[in-house]
Amino acid sequence: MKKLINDPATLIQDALHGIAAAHPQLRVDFENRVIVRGDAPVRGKVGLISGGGSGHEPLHGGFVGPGMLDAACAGEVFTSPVPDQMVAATQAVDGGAGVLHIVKNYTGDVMNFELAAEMVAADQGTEVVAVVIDDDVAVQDSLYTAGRRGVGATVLVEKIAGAAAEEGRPLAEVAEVARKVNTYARSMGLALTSCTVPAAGRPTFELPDDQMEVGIGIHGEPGRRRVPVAPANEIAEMLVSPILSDLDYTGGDGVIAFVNGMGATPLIELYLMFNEVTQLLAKNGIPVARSLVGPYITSLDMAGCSVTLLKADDELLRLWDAPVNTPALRRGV
Amino acid sequence: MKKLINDPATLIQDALHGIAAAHPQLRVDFENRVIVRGDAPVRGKVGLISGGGSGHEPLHGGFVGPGMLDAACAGEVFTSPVPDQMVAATQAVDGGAGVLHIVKNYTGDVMNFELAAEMVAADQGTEVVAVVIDDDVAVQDSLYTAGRRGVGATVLVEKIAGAAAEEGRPLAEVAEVARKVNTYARSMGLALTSCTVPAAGRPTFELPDDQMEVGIGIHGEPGRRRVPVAPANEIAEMLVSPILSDLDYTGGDGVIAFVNGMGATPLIELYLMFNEVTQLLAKNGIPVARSLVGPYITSLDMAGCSVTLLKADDELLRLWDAPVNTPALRRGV
Amino acid sequence: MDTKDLTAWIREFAGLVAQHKDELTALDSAIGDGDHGVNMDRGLTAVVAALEAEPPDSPSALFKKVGMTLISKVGGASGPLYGTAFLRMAAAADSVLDGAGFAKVLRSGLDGVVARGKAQPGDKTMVDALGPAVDALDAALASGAGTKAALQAAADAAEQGREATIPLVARKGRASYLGERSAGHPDPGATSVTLLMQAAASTLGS
Amino acid sequence: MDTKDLTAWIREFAGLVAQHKDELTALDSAIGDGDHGVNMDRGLTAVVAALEAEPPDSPSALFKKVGMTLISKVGGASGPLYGTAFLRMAAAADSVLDGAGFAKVLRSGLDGVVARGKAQPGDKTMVDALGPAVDALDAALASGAGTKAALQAAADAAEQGREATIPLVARKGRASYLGERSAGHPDPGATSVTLLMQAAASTLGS
Ligand SMILES: Nc1ncnc2c1ncn2[C@@H]1O[C@H](COP(=O)(O)OP(=O)(O)O)[C@@H](O)[C@H]1O
Ligand SMILES: Nc1ncnc2c1ncn2[C@@H]1O[C@H](COP(=O)(O)OP(=O)(O)O)[C@@H](O)[C@H]1O
Ligand SMILES: [Mg+2]
Ligand SMILES: [Mg+2]
Ligand SMILES: [Mg+2]
Ligand SMILES: [Mg+2]
Repeated sequence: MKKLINDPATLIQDALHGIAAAHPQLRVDFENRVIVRGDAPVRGKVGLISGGGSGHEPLHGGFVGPGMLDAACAGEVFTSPVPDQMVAATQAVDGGAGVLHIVKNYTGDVMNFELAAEMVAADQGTEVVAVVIDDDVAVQDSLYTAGRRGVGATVLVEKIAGAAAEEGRPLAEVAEVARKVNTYARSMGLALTSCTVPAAGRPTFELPDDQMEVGIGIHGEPGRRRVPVAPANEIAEMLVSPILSDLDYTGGDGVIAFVNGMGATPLIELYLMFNEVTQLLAKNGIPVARSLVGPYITSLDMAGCSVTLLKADDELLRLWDAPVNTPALRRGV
Repeated sequence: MKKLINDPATLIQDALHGIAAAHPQLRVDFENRVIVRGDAPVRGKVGLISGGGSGHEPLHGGFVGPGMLDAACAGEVFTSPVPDQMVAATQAVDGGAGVLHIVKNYTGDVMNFELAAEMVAADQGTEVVAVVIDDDVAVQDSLYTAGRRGVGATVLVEKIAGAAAEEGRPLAEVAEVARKVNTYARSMGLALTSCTVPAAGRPTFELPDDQMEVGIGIHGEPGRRRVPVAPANEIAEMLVSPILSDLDYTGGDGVIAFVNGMGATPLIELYLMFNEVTQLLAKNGIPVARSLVGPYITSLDMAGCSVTLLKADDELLRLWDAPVNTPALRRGV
Repeated sequence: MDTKDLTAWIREFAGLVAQHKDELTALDSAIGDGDHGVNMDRGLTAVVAALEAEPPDSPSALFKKVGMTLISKVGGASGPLYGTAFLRMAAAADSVLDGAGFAKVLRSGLDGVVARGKAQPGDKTMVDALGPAVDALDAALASGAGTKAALQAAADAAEQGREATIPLVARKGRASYLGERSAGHPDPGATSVTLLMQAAASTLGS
Repeated sequence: MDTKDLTAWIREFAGLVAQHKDELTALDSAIGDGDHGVNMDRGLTAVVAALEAEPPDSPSALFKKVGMTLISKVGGASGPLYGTAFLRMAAAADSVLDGAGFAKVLRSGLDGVVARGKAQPGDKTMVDALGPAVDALDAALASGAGTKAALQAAADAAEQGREATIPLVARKGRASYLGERSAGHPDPGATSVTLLMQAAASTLGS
């Protein structure tokens, strides 16, 4: 294992110190491993928190700031944070208008956020609403699974719901916006290589040199199937088709198209993939209204990418375009 | 080789189409492989162009936009662009106040930009000044080498000189600012793994699982020495020490500290490295005035990082803070 | 069994998990995300430290401390599940437990896991080891077995339950993403529950 | 030698480079960035296409087209160097060349490489093959050798010059970054120049 770390046991803490040093506009609660917007709590504004296992950077800490998250909880690598962290984050951002919990749909995340909400309800009386993100079409959404995983849509939810909160909208409406994004977003990912969890020290799965894993999760969870490595245009097809067969994207105001890098894939390849994706969308009569290309929700050092498509309307586009000022996403300010 | 590409021969062209699709505010000249700011030429403003081999994205195309570059030329992977491209870029951004060529110090880049300048001089009479960036302390700067390589400082030069040009300053002054950044910036890089050039199809160099290459170039050029893999704090020392022994960083207004990812290194590790770097700087009495952490000048799928330190003063900090609106760096707009 | 005995049980469980950490992680790599051993070990190390720092004075206080610590330190799916189990056990525990009392406490823990995780028997989760263990404990006690023997029966049932998860297709937790590909591997959580029950059999009852 | 002969030379050079593309790239991987073969092949493929599309009508026009095409297509260090060499050759070429005329043209090319790249003999660059080749061509012609034999001497000298780069420490180009570690490998550019001279020996003179 080759990593720029001192010790797997201190990785998160060391990285949090780096985040604090690089972004003085953020506050880092090292004990609770919570990254907080410097001016939190913002009086009268709905607070947005999210969090999850580490190893997906810039998600979530890189999206803390005006116009997006108020706080993010950093769990151990690929392990959901503990309720104490969500409680601390909720307290830190509670400006009197309630707090939205943005939860990626993994059993651990859901249960830990649930416990946190129970603890907040018992102790403080802050109003908390949780929205669970489940956009990954690689997983069958049925009674027989834990349901779809939350992946790329999380970034879009945090941006768009963050903008809604910044407008001063009440908790119920902000939650509604978040749910709307989740309802109209679908994702599908692919790995060319495995990631290596520092504490494990070796690749999570073995993937032969001529194979790739389609439908991968962001924790190295195996995907739908293994297929021989293919050219980018075929890969784009493998990612876009299942999305388009899951949701009717025609007839709206186009899509917000998001091509995400898994961590070890160079940007030049992501742009190339974005080209393939837009061509497929054009073929299907779906205009691209906005785009995002880059490593925004990663899986440590995994090579690969994911595609997220959000069916947009006027409101979503306006909120998408709203100013945001975070380490990883910034515009208009 | 596992890459998200169709064919090494069409990689650059395919990626340029992706860039054009993702960033409608840019203009892409596909024939010449030049990425141009949408509103170029800006009347009365000095034009800034740069360019180099592809494979370092977001450098340079990701830094085209108001406040930074006016155009970027994309060469083949790791191969300097040809003069026709620089000529086309120069023409596209010539707003009547002359054009600055920002050239990384590699024999090929220098000669191709030189030829381009000769061609421009013969044909158009646009005033061109070239500034050569050579900040890599891994290379001995002596009569016996091609001189130091241009690496991380390039990003800082493009940002800071871009801001100077945006202020309406004349060509000579903008060039002076660019030279000043280069004079006060030093870099040092390290590879944990080799990159793989798509056309070659296999890693540029072999690096055993327990070794790393210190002083690596951004094209997979071998570095100063191979050493056993080490913890991040020792790695930071290996990168920061040679920089500090090369330039006296004390007594200024602190540094702009830039920890760069080589392409395949996760952001969490870069933040961790940034923490180590700031601690070393603190030990040496050097305050960090500004920071930049992320993959900004990459080497395809190489794992590793580089550190760039720019000794700052009021002017450089002011220009660093100035608004910029490019795909990879944006603030204040 | 008093607070001291039950503390020994928890310590033994922590020891077994530390010992089997890599195995648990390897099992979780096959059908999950490869952290179950690390998660449980982190939590139980914190539990042991907490019990040493401030030894609890009743079974209820002990279980509460174990539950709170696991919730605060483990994260993932197993943190809330084990944590909820111990909190429920705390609520159900008298100051001294006989075999039947322990069985009642353990069933409360099982109920907590089910309430929190909504898993049914056969979903390929820790429920598939804990459920049979609790049932076997009840049955053995009902048929007149001594506490020690009954706990051994419970541990054996947990082990069998764990073995029985191998052919199952997971319907809960990360392993469910794998669909059919989850079959052929034992469930990591069922494996750590087996250690919990083995620790009980070796430390509790006389 | 007329335009047709010289065109044959260039085509033969293109063919040899295509054939040795991987070898050139491998040499450049050892002490550079692994693209010399790819670069030269891309440029010469374009040259051959350009010559086919519009056959030049004089040696000067031929060399100019070769030089411009290499400049426009190769990039890297070798593009401007080879390109400048051919542009200088164009300026020096008469409409028909004898051995001495060819030698004069080739020396102009060498001067162009040196003017552009500022390399001195012994810097471990293409100059270390091209310089000896031009000198050997002059010497052979001066000692009365026929053009064919003189070109063969020049090719041999290029090859020896290339071999002589092996122990050298590079002082120009990417290989210079390696310092002492550049010793022990032949220079890629000197290798492609050797192919250029071998192509001349096999296609020019009678
Ligand atoms: N809904 C559930 N109900 C009961 N047990 C569950 C449930 N989901 C997961 N588990 C158990 O949790 C174990 C995984 O724990 P762990 O690896 O620590 O957490 P995570 O899956 O978050 O990484 C599984 O092996 C399974 O036994
Ligand atoms: N300053 C120079 N003068 C002469 N030849 C040079 C000089 N620099 C480099 N070369 C030649 O160029 C060759 C490398 O060419 P190439 O690999 O195509 O370009 P790059 O180094 O830009 O990748 C070297 O092997 C050397 O012969
Ligand atoms: Mg986990
Ligand atoms: Mg090159
Ligand atoms: Mg797990
Ligand atoms: Mg080269």
